[in-house]
Amino acid sequence: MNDQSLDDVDLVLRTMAKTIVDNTVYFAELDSVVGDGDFGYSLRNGFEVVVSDYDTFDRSSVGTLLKKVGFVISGKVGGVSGPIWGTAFLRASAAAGDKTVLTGADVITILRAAITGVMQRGGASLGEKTLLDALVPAVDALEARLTDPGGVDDHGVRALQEAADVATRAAEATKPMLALRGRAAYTGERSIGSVDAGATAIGVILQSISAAWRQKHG
Amino acid sequence: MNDQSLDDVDLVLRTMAKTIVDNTVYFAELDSVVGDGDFGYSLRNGFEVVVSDYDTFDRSSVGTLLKKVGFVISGKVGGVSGPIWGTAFLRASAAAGDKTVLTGADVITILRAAITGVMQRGGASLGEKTLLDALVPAVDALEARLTDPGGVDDHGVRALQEAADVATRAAEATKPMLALRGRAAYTGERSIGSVDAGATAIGVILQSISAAWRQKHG
Amino acid sequence: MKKFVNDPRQFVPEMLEGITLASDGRLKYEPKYNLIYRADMPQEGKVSIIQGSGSGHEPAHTMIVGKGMLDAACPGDVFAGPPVEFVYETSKLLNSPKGVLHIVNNYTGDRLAFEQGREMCEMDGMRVETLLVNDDVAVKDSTWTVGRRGVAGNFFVIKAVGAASERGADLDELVRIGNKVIANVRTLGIALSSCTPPVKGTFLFDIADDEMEVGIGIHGEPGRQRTKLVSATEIVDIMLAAVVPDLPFQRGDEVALMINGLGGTPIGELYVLYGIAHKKLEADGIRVFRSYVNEYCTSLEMAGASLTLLKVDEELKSLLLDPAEVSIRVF
Amino acid sequence: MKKFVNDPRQFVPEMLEGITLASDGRLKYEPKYNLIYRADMPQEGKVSIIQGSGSGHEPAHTMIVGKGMLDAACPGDVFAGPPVEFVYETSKLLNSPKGVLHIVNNYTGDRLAFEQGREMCEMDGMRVETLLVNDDVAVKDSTWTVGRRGVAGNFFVIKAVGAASERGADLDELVRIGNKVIANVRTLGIALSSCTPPVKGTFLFDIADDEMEVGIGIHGEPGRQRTKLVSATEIVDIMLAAVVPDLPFQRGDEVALMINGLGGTPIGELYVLYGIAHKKLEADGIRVFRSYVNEYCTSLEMAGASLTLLKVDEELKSLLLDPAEVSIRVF
Ligand SMILES: Nc1ncnc2c1ncn2[C@@H]1O[C@H](COP(=O)(O)OP(=O)(O)O)[C@@H](O)[C@H]1O
Ligand SMILES: Nc1ncnc2c1ncn2[C@@H]1O[C@H](COP(=O)(O)OP(=O)(O)O)[C@@H](O)[C@H]1O
Ligand SMILES: [Mg+2]
Ligand SMILES: [Mg+2]
Ligand SMILES: [Mg+2]
Ligand SMILES: [Mg+2]
Repeated sequence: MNDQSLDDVDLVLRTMAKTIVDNTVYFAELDSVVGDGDFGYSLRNGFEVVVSDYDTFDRSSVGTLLKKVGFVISGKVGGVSGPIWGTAFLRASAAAGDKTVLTGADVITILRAAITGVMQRGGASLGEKTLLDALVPAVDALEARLTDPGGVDDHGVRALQEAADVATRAAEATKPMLALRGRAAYTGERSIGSVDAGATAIGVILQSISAAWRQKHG
Repeated sequence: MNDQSLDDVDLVLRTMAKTIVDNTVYFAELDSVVGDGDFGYSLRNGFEVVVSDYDTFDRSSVGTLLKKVGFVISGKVGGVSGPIWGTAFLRASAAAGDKTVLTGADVITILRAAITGVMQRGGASLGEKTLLDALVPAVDALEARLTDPGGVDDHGVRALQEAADVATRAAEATKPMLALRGRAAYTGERSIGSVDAGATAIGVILQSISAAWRQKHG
Repeated sequence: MKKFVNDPRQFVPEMLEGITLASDGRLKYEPKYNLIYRADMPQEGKVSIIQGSGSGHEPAHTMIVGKGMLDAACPGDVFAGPPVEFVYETSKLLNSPKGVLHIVNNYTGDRLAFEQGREMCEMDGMRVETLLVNDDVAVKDSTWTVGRRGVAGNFFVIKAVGAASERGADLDELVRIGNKVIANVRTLGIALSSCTPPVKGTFLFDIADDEMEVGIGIHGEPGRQRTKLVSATEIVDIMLAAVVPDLPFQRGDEVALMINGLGGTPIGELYVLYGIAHKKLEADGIRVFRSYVNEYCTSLEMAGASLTLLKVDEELKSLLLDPAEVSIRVF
Repeated sequence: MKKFVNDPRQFVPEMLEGITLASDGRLKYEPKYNLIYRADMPQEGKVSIIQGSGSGHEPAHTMIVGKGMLDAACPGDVFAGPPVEFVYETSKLLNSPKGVLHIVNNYTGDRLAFEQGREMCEMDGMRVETLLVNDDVAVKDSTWTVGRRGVAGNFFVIKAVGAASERGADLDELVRIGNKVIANVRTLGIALSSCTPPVKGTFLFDIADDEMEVGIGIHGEPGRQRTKLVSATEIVDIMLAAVVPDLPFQRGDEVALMINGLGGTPIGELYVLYGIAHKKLEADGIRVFRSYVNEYCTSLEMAGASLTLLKVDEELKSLLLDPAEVSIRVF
């Protein structure tokens, strides 16, 4: 991954938003197994605005852009997802600041800030069957690749693909976990045996981003 | 039909009551097509008491016996059926008076009194798709047979069977009728095409009585 | 059958016992005649107001016994009017020197039981008058048919005469007021699903996933027609198109607007219908004096709703605003 | 989907508009924040009481905005707590010198939105306190889990603090009273059917014809166990066996007893359950001070019911008896 321009940030955000909107029903279905079936719809309420209004967002820096996304999410998304995803974007924004170009290290810093925000906001740790269980190992993998000298000679195409694959596998690995956070936790033992909706969504989103990235940079 | 003792009246009433109880669900199903599905259950509320308490009924005359049945029906049966069937028994009781033996002519007089009572109480005429459309032709047939000199040499076995058959056919013939009385009338044209529940019940009851009669007198 | 029941044939008695236990002594229950009545009635100075209809329409009519509404109710089984005996015994027990008022929904079964019951009362020297509620515009009305059904409009009849009788009105006055309500109230119901009478244990009728029954009877009797399920706005259009021209309700009229749930429809949807209907009426110059959005007259757990309009004058407005104490409450 | 809806995504806004139109000017609606509030609030001398939960539980909580209950409600979509922004803007609009009270049902989504919303308010110098309702005994409670859910007991919290705040209580006093209710209220719910969120358009879960879900969550979350459907009496036994020992409620206690319908169960069945529960409690020496039989906190059109017990003392009894003016009414 070489330095990333705002253009690349646009690609990631637009791809992410579109993927969420396209997977509304799928994500909601995942949440109906031991949750309440609203996850996809809740996310859509925010990310469809990101899709439709993206051109109007202030792009003077990565920070302003991420902040705007964070505000849209906080203003439109309900349930756990609103505060969790909203906080992630607002913390990412703060970490990005007024940069307009990001290094690979910046990307990792930003993602770590988002993760810390999610953990503080929602109180979850790893292994409690939340989206963190896909997001954290994916960012770990991305970081490992980016610090590996040979890992970035392809504009990060393989690094991103690997992070996406890690997320997908990690999401699958939430199946045997006991949910300790969110609505699924109320079901106790009965949460065992189905994947976490949020973790699965992280995998799907990262796969989309990776594909879009490969198309542009591969 | 020779003169009938109270024994024969017992046979008719017990058979009638048992037939109604046995056909509860069938009669109710008939009433669900364009009615409200309670017909069989409503009748059962009364006739199951006739079945269970019959031995306690005052049998000093046909009149007292029929009056008791009329009171049970009026006290236990709701819907249209309570007043209609209750009135039928009370009018029959008045017509029977303190007789303890009935001639064929008495039987017809009693049945005609019941029919008049039903018509006065419910305001229905023939052809309006009610139980009258089976009951009246059946009584007509019974009367014709009983006034026919050769019709009664078998204790009325054939006369009753013929009346029952007429009722069964007449019930079937209510299918194309437009309901003008009772709950089915609310549906207007949509009442056409299904048999009337009450008329069908008359046919079923008369067939049972005829079979029981044949067994005793045939 | 997805129901909270013990023996289905004991459903009505167990319900009545529950209503009575919940009433904190304000109601009494006489199991012999399925009879629920105000513990403080009959009273010398007050006409007794009685209704007996089929059960399965709760809160109508057993849960609206109380000061300012019914003085007694003697329900029959689910969807069956009460036996004559219940009517007679209830009227006798509630007999008052000011007389007894029967409020009867226009079904043959109810009518016959109350006609015969009234005859029996009159033979005992009692004074009884009858109001016949027939607000359902789904049914063609003519002199040679059994006439219209009584449905949710029943609530307004009871509310108005209940209030007037608390104010001391005599029997003739109550008949006048009741008939004024009846002359000015119209309803149309639409069902989205069937319902399951406890004793029957299965659906009363079948209806496809994309269908609705327009003009449904509250006992599941088929209505005007079976059509495709349409949007909430189109459904309100259908309801208003049936109800408004029937009286007719006209520009300048003031109305009470009721959206009544048939049992299985959540109240959120009733408010959606209410909002649409309210706006359409006001746009046509018909002023909504008061809103009624809840379950008033149901068909067990049937999904569906009815729309009722009552044209009000100063007298009716004042009666509707009087207090009433009934089982159903939120606090 | 057997529903009265237009665009399913407009279900909540259209419902809120209907509630407002039905309120005769007593409520105002701010579409931007899904906000319904009393037209006469905020007031200098009264703490503002606010709740924002998912929709689909009507009449909770949007239909219990009114004098003596909530001052404002900012619901999210069906089964989704409101976005943070709604909480913040609602609190700002309702801000009073006496402070703002947030009544939050214990779901992570609701909690997070209200925690963040409160932080934002406090940064603006506002005084905000929070009550966390968690009456559902179906959920195992421990320090390392998210704790119990808030369900129908929410009604009693709002009723008590609503009444106290009308009497002029300050914010600390309301917190004390609210926490007393929370400490003394317990609920268990049982579902007989699933429900269909309008946007989803299909059942949330499948359940066989002879099954019930014991300890259901009001968003259709699975409960303690899936068992065979049993009789009404056995169901009450299950409910009481879960609720009574939890506090525990004991011989000599006085309680408010609520049978709450989950949406699709007709009120007649609720009264059957009520009667059984009332008799069992009294037989065990637990006196029923007041009955609550109706829909208070639903899951759309889910068939089912919950049983709530609130242990009352003189203070709570008096607060429960105070008047309240809310959308839901019978007359
Ligand atoms: N405390 C938490 N921290 C982080 N993520 C969480 C937490 N609780 C739940 N989640 C994630 O949120 C997803 C559910 O989101 P959503 O359906 O919007 O929540 P709800 O309906 O419970 O309010 C879960 O699949 C899980 O991945
Ligand atoms: N006016 C009437 N006169 C005579 N019989 C009638 C009348 N109305 C209805 N019936 C008969 O009663 C039957 C329905 O009885 P029931 O189900 O008890 O009535 P409902 O449910 O309408 O009160 C009909 O099938 C018909 O045969
Ligand atoms: Mg969810
Ligand atoms: Mg019938
Ligand atoms: Mg009937
Ligand atoms: Mg949710």
